[in-house]
Amino acid sequence: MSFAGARLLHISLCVLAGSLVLCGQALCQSAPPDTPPSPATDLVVKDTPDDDGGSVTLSWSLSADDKGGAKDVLSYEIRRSKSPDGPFTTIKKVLKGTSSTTDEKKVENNVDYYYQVVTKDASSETPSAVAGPVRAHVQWFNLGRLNTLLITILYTALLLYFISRAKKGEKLFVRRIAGLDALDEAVGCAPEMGKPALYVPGISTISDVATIASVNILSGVARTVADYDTRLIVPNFDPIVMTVAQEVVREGYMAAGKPEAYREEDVFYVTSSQFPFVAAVDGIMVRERPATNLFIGMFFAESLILAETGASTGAIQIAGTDAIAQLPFFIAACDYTLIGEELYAASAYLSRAPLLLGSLKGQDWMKMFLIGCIFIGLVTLNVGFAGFKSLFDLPLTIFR
Amino acid sequence: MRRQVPLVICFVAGVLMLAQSFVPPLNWFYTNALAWARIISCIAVFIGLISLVRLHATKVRRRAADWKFSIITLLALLYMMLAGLLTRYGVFVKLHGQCVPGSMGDKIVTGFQNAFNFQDIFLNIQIPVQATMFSLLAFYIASAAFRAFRARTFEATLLLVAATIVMLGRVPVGHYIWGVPQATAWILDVPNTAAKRGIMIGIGLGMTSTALKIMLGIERTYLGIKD
Amino acid sequence: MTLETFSGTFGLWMGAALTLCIFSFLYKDNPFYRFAEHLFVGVSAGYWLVYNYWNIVKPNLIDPLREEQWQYLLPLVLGIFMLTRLFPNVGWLSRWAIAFMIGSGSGIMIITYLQSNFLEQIKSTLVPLDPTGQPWYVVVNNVILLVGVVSGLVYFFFSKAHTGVTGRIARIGVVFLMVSFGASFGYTVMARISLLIGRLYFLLHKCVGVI
Amino acid sequence: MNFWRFLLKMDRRIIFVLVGLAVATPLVVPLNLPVRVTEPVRRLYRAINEIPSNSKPVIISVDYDPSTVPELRPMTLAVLRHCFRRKIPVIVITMLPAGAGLARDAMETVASEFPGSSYGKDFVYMGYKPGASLVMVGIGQDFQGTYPADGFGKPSAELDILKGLHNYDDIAMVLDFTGSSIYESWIMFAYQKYGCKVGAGVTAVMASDAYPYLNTGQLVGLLGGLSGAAEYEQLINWPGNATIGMDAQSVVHILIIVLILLGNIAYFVTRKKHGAAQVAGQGQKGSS
Repeated sequence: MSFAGARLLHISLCVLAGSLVLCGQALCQSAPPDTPPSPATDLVVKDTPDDDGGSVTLSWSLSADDKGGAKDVLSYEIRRSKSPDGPFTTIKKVLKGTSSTTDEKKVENNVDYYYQVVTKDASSETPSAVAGPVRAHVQWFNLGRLNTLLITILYTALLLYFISRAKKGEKLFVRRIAGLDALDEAVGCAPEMGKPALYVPGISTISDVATIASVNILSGVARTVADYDTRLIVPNFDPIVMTVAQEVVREGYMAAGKPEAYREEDVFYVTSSQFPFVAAVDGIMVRERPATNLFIGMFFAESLILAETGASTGAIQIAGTDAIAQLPFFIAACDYTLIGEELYAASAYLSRAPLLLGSLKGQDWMKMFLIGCIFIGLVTLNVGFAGFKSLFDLPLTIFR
Repeated sequence: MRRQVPLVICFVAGVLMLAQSFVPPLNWFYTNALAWARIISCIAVFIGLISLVRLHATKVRRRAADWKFSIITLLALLYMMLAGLLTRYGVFVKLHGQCVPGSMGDKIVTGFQNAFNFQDIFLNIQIPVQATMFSLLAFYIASAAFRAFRARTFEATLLLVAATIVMLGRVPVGHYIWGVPQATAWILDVPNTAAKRGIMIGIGLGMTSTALKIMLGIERTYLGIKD
Repeated sequence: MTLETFSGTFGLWMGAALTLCIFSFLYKDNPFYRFAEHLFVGVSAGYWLVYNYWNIVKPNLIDPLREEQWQYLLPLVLGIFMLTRLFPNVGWLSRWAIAFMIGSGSGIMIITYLQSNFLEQIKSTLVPLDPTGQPWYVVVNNVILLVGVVSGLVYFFFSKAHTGVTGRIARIGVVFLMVSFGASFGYTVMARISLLIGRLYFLLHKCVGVI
Repeated sequence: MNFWRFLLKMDRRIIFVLVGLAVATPLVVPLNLPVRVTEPVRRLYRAINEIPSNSKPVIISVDYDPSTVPELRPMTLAVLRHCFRRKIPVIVITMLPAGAGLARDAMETVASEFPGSSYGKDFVYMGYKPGASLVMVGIGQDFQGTYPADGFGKPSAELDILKGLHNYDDIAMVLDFTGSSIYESWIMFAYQKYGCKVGAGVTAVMASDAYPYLNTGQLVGLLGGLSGAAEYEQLINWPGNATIGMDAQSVVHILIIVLILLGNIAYFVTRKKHGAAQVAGQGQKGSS
């Protein structure tokens, strides 16, 4: 998301910078007098939808001399006034070829504004007809996200319903998940061989839900390891994840009744860049020779470097990630892999806590709902009614 | 205080984050919370630093295995900190203003430069080592393929066949074998898309359900507190 | 030799030497690799710290505070809470900062993932199956796509044993998963080989001058 | 049958050596295997082929950093060679500080292959200028105002290529080679605002994002990754690093496929002999 954000910023900065330069240029040039450009037409002003006010959206048809006619239009100037008769003050300038923009310059909410778009060429300008009045409003609800809200509410309700049923003591069935069944066994073989176990909680931050899912699994692993009186090495990529991992591992040792066996220096920070971290973990794997390697959480290209190095030391390896691109490599190089949603199911599966199991049931119902949606959608679509599909059409602009 | 307050903070922050995407006047929380989280992470780097220094200093003090190499880590760390924070920060800021780590590399000569300043160390150590670590994947992808792609079961055979066809389809040789380019495109477009979509939907459900449980305080292992 | 060419040549050789140190790990762990590894960790940790300071802490915290934008006191306070981790008796305060990050992260994830991984994916699965007006193979592919998505979802059912009909559908899901993993694996080989070509080119061309 | 058992238990370092050799050998001894040219590459080739010789220059924007050099440098060289050979004047610029040395290096490499070409007349290097979008708009307004001097500090007025060059109207095409989204800015400014043709060369990973621009005509052509570069080298009949790189790619891909096949043969041969139980199985749905 940060990449997309940066890209958006980049593009908007480009536009901004571009318009600034052009404006400066337009002001400075003093070519011989020529015929004024034809005006922009069809100016429409309206309150910008789905925002918190302070913004007006303008759109117009390009001047006949922009890209056609004399082709000498350089820019459009947006002017604003509180009265239809002026005086109009310049708000911003946009490049030629632009036919819409928003005014966000100190727009007061619930005040009438009038707008004018002035077409400029090198030496002259032509104003458009005045449009307005328009008022900016605060919208208290983003209508464009209505379907997301509905899905969120539906899903939350389903989860809460099944959690409450679980609370009342209903028995809930969970199918076998091979990777998680193997976890205890894998961790258990470390002490038999007199070797430590290695746990890498991914290379993402604590805000990443995958990291938290990993921390949950770590908690169970720590307990098992403590039972067996063996060392658990947890190298960390993120300092905050490290502090959480320390708490969780210590808690695991305490729960196993062996707080004195916990060694804080075994849960440590390496560095927050990808390949130095991998170099160090590779080093640990070949020197400490852990009998069990667990790579659980968010991983990137380093997944295969870790898993192949681990495989060469003969360790039992279990991986789990929701990074779809890395799944093939973990599948190829590890003994067991938790695929996507299985990673999130692990907490419930391992702890068998009814509250958590309830939410698994909720997830399954949501899948049923979804399959149902797909079938209804297909039927309606194929009898020539596209309305159902458009329910899923979303303005995803903010999160792109 | 110790148990309840974090749960309340977590809940409130989560609800505000949820709400801001539906209620435009709350948008400020989105922008600010992301910036705040970044700042907190940056301050937390200090904790990581202490952990790193403690680990290697202990190794040196105890003369543990490889303690001599730990000295190298400590010296490199110290040198980079001094070079970056104290001595040549002007140059640093100028060069790194908008860059992200790993994306910079070419040298810009701004007046006097010696062979060991911050930028050069980054260029001559970080960049080549990073690129080389990354390129190890070329070897590992081959050894993993050799070891894993055995037709032991029906599923494993599928894995192996799909990988082989796509590998062939990616190189010019494959373009001269009848059916391979078409088969590659079909595998990538149809079954691959379908499976990825299934996984994505599953992840979406699992992640949101976990996130909800975290917000509601049902999932609180991360606090290290067991009820 | 001027200082600058010295720096360039020296840097080149240092880069080449470190490249070889890392490659030596493929044979087995050895002191050269350990040297490169430890140097790399130290340099990157230091670099990261400096980078964070100049690019995030200073412009986003120190500068705004100097300009008296007091809302930045909140992250500062939470950051300081984070640091209380270093002192056992007040360390619990760090949980406040952690809770803030986890809570806001969870909130944003719910929205983002319900949209991108849920609604968007359903929408793109709603494909036309009507054979009129489109070639037969498009329809066949659409049907296969549909079967793949649905059986994949059934594979991820947790509250139902993979037996009977569910088991059979889940097994179809596994078929799709395996084909997809194989294909992604095969597809990625080229990108990884390119990296090695880059490194060998660096060694052979820039340092040895063979090519 | 010993061979097969050896193969099954083969030390993976043997594979490492094979991979290393498979990549290094074609680098030193090029095989020049043929490649099949795809449409986006051919379109770019045609577009450059249609530019009249000795008239309007092209701008070549070298916007990659060391991390993407293996993929992007070969295509930059191939396109530069095409331009030099067709006597299309070339203006080399870069929008990244890290690209400065790389841009110069690419230009000087190709220039040295054409002894008849001269600096200032056939090619110029304008260096790095911060603020990519400002520069792109600046070129549309007043080229020499944006670049008062070349990358070596020589005044632009003294450079033959730049005489009479005012803005995009005097430029035949912009070609961007990048591992980032800078090419989108070129489309936005050079093409959308000023109607100058834009062509791009991007990494293989980014190519799928760039295809839509090709279909809408916003890009005249597109080179994607090493294979795109190799195809271009084939079109200009000048095998270079990309062809060599693709040789290496082909050899390693075939090597891996052969290894997989041998591994499977070994697996079945030994299994028949010793029974399935002998073979070390792995847990995961048998898929590992």
